[in-house]
Amino acid sequence: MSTSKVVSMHGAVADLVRNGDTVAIEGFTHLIGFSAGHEIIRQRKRDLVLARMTPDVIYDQMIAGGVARKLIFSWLGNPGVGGLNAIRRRIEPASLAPGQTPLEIEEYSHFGMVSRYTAGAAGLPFMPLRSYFETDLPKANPLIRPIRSPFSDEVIYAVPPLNPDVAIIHAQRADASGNTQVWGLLGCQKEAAFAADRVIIVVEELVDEAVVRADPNRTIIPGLIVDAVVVEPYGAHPSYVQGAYDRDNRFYLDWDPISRDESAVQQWLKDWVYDLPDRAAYVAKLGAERIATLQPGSAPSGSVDYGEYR
Amino acid sequence: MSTSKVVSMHGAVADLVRNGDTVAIEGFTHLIGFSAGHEIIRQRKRDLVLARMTPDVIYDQMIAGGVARKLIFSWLGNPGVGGLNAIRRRIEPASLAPGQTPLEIEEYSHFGMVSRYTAGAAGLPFMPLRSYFETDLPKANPLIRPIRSPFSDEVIYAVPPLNPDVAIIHAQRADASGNTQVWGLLGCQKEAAFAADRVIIVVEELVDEAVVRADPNRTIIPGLIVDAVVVEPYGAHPSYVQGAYDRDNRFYLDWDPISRDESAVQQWLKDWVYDLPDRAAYVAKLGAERIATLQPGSAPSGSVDYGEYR
Amino acid sequence: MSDTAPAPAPAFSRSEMMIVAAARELAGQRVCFVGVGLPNIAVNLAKRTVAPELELVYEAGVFGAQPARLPLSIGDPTIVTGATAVVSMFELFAFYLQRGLIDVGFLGAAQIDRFGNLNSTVIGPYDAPKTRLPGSGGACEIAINAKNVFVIMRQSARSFVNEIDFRTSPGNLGGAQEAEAIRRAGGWNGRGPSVVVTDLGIWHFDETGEMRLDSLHPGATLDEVRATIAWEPKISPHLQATPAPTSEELRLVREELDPGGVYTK
Amino acid sequence: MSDTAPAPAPAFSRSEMMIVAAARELAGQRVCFVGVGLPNIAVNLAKRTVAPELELVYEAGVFGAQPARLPLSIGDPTIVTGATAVVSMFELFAFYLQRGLIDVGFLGAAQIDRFGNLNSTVIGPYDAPKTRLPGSGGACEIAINAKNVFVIMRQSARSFVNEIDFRTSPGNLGGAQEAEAIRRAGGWNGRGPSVVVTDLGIWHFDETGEMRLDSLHPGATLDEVRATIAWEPKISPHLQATPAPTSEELRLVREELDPGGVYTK
Repeated sequence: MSTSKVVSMHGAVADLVRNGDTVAIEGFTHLIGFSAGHEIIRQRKRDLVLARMTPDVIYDQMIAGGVARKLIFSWLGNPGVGGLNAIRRRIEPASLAPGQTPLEIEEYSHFGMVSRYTAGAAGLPFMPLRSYFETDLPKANPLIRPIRSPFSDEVIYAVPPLNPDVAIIHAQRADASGNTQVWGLLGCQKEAAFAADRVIIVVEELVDEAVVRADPNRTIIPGLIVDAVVVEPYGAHPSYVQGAYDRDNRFYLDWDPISRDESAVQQWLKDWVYDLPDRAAYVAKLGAERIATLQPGSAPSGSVDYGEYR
Repeated sequence: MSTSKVVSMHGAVADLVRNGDTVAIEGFTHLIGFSAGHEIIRQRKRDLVLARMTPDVIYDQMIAGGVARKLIFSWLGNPGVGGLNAIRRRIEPASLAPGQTPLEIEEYSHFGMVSRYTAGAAGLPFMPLRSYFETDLPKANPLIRPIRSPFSDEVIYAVPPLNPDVAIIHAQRADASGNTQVWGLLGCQKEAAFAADRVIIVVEELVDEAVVRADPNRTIIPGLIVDAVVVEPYGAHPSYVQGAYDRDNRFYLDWDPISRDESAVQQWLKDWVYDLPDRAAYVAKLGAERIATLQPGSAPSGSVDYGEYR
Repeated sequence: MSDTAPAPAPAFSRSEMMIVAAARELAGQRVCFVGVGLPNIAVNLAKRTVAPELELVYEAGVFGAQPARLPLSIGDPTIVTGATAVVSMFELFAFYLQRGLIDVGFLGAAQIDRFGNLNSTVIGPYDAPKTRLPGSGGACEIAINAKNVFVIMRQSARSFVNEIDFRTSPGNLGGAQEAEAIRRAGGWNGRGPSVVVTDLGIWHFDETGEMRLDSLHPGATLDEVRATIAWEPKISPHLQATPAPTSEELRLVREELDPGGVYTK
Repeated sequence: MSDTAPAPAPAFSRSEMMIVAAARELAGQRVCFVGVGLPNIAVNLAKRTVAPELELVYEAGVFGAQPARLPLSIGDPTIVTGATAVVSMFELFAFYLQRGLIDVGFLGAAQIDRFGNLNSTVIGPYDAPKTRLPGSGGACEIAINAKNVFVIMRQSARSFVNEIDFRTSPGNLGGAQEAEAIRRAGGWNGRGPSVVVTDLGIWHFDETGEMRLDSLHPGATLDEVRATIAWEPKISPHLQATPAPTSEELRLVREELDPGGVYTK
């Protein structure tokens, strides 16, 4: 019915991610858009403002790749492993290379970030929340501001909307118009997508519109707000896709020593990003054996009946 | 694992709905809790504050049954048919019976009601929204108040939380702990349930916990906040349950002339509520033939795979 | 089917003309917030004729509905089955409407004034109403946050009034200049009402923000128009004659969209 | 299996003792917000021992998780499959945590002061940090909105400090009286920190809001306790000896919860 929005990752990033943009690649541990991040590195985008609740290894790699001038976040770690060392080197004055600009940071709590996207998605000038009381966060970030309730005279906090120029969302499946379905952890992807001006969807599987329409409650993002659909199986590796493949914990553990050594990081980027044309090449390099270790067993949801009403 | 919360409708209403309570029976055209409303009439509860976006025929019946002193709402009609005449008679001075107290009303827009429940569910002292500009609604309801953004100096509006004493939610299915799943229109049931102090779930079908756990993204209300689970097939008639039965439009059309005549209303309440012990009797009186006209065809959602991760 | 002479121009009711005229106004629009009743038929007719790409949004929480039958209620199960997305009402109102994704919202009302301000709340004083109407529902936020507002209502001197009893949905307030300034300052998504389709004609809004009759339906007269409106209406110097419904438009309305004739009698 | 003499009391690590002690503190609790790492093992151990009814909530958006294996990351797919409910993070933080449904939240930190205030943001000045730490994540809102906060961290003079460099998560602020007044005025759900479980002992908070050592783990000494804390700690006059882990507790930790020994070495 509608025109297909299916394009290559190269095309999507070339067309829709511009130097200086605020870019949100969201996905809380689940569905992290590694393949999109790698393409942004490969295309040597510059001066991006990167927003993400948990920058994770993908932003460590992107920042090591030199694409960003600023980071907006709420938790800066390699989950279950330790720190994000490439990012830390751009934040801790003692670690900065001579002449290197420090990375600008803008920091919230998790609920603060979620509330920023929610305000952005809802077209609101702020979102109130009961966080930050008696902490140093509002001092560190002047965009966390007190607000008085018009009903109780209670003073709570507010955060402003976050409206990325581009949101990139990895998902299990979408149709060619960008109607996108996700199961498992939902994070703040819906909010980030509605908040953004442009949306790139990256999916494991392109499905017929009829698959989406068979279960409309499963849709988290409508094609209406989607600019491009990229089909890239295993595009979230080393993070995971519920039902499709497991988190590659070994990769996260291996990244720790690599990330502590700037030259090792650059070598990794050369081997796994710059010298590869696309995600298919990355998956081939990773190898069928490694991929095979990530296959889960089956746990079907079961089907419900929407009923046919004519 | 947990203790069963399954009780009869009589028991749930007797235990959990108290005279003077604020009661929200939510469900936007879909899953309207008629059987719970009828039990509240049958038990002759009094002085309730009834909250509901669209009071619908169920509140017309309850208010005719004398259970309420106040109504909080956003759209007062018989959808697709006309007005709610029993309620109108309690609002329009010319229609009040001699000595009858007018029904107190507190009125919002749809998004205002949704935002009130959302604030209540989120533990917030208010929710901001971009409605009400240049309308007479804030004059009619002093709980719709202006609020200034701490970021843009923009002035928008805010509504206070709505925290019902009891929320009653009809659903397709729940387990014995009250973990509840819904598909089709979701309305504001999740928000109303989280906002409430006590929650009664009424379901078409009681299912094993394993059915719920097979598709956790389908769960809208966790057993954690549920006080009672009532199993009552066809409990939402004459409204509908996606996939189970159709809206009984004939009933809504038939209600119009009945509701215009106070004695016809009271006769209807006698025949269909007071003189019947429970929903099973109502369904029997409705008859298998009428029920049969409401059965939809099949439109299965299909199954997704969550994956087994050991 | 038949290869013989074309059928004679069919007779049609004023309601049918109103629905057809409203549907035609949707040409080129993309995302439409559908109300129950007449707007529902008009939108579904537009999707089958002038606006096949139209996405139907129902306030109950549906995006991309493909109703297999005409729903009586705004929340009929037929708008859910086969839809693109079903979401909570918070999301529908916050992420779709308030975010500015809705191109057209349809509104009706009990009263309208010359500037397109609407009353669907009460006739008489709010605290002691002569007639209590349904109230806003989503109307107040649709008027503020849909980019364009289409009004569809039958003309009568009781409805097209000099002063509405309650402002449920803001139109052009006291005039275009004031309304424009307030919309800009308040960050509204909406540009206000763009058309009023009635059983007698099609009205747009002129540069002062007032309704102006731009097209007269077949069979309607200017005398009738003036008799069913409380103020002296502006009539376009270039007044058009609304083309009558085509056979195909009538067929769709009568056979597919309102076979019971509930709305089109 | 064997019907002969009981096995000798098994040796155990200090991490194992810490996990077991934290798990026992969960007896009688209902809804627990689980953090990654040590809290994750402690909570899953409690569910298998003292608190079988415990509901596990993960900030990633899971209620009623039944992880089939110990997740390395807070958002492992094993916490989703077979859970009771999976929701957006907005809902998790707004409707579960901020609404006041969480009984216990677990926190760790790089620094803690005597009043249980926590720093997980920076060592050194915020704008020019000596060490940049992960930051709040959900910690600041857990500290404010979970009814009870359990802290689990290893003692060291660098961590148990007189003054934290950054207050990420409020504890008893400058003392119990001040904290109590502020919590009441601000409508916090939380009552503040209730226990600090370390590798050496178990601390609760006395009436002044300061940490007090109530139980010393087997093998730990008061000298060690004092050597790993920057202030002169309060020691309960009724100091208990923490019972050693039982064989069953150790079996669960070693065989089921952390078979790789990642957290319990």
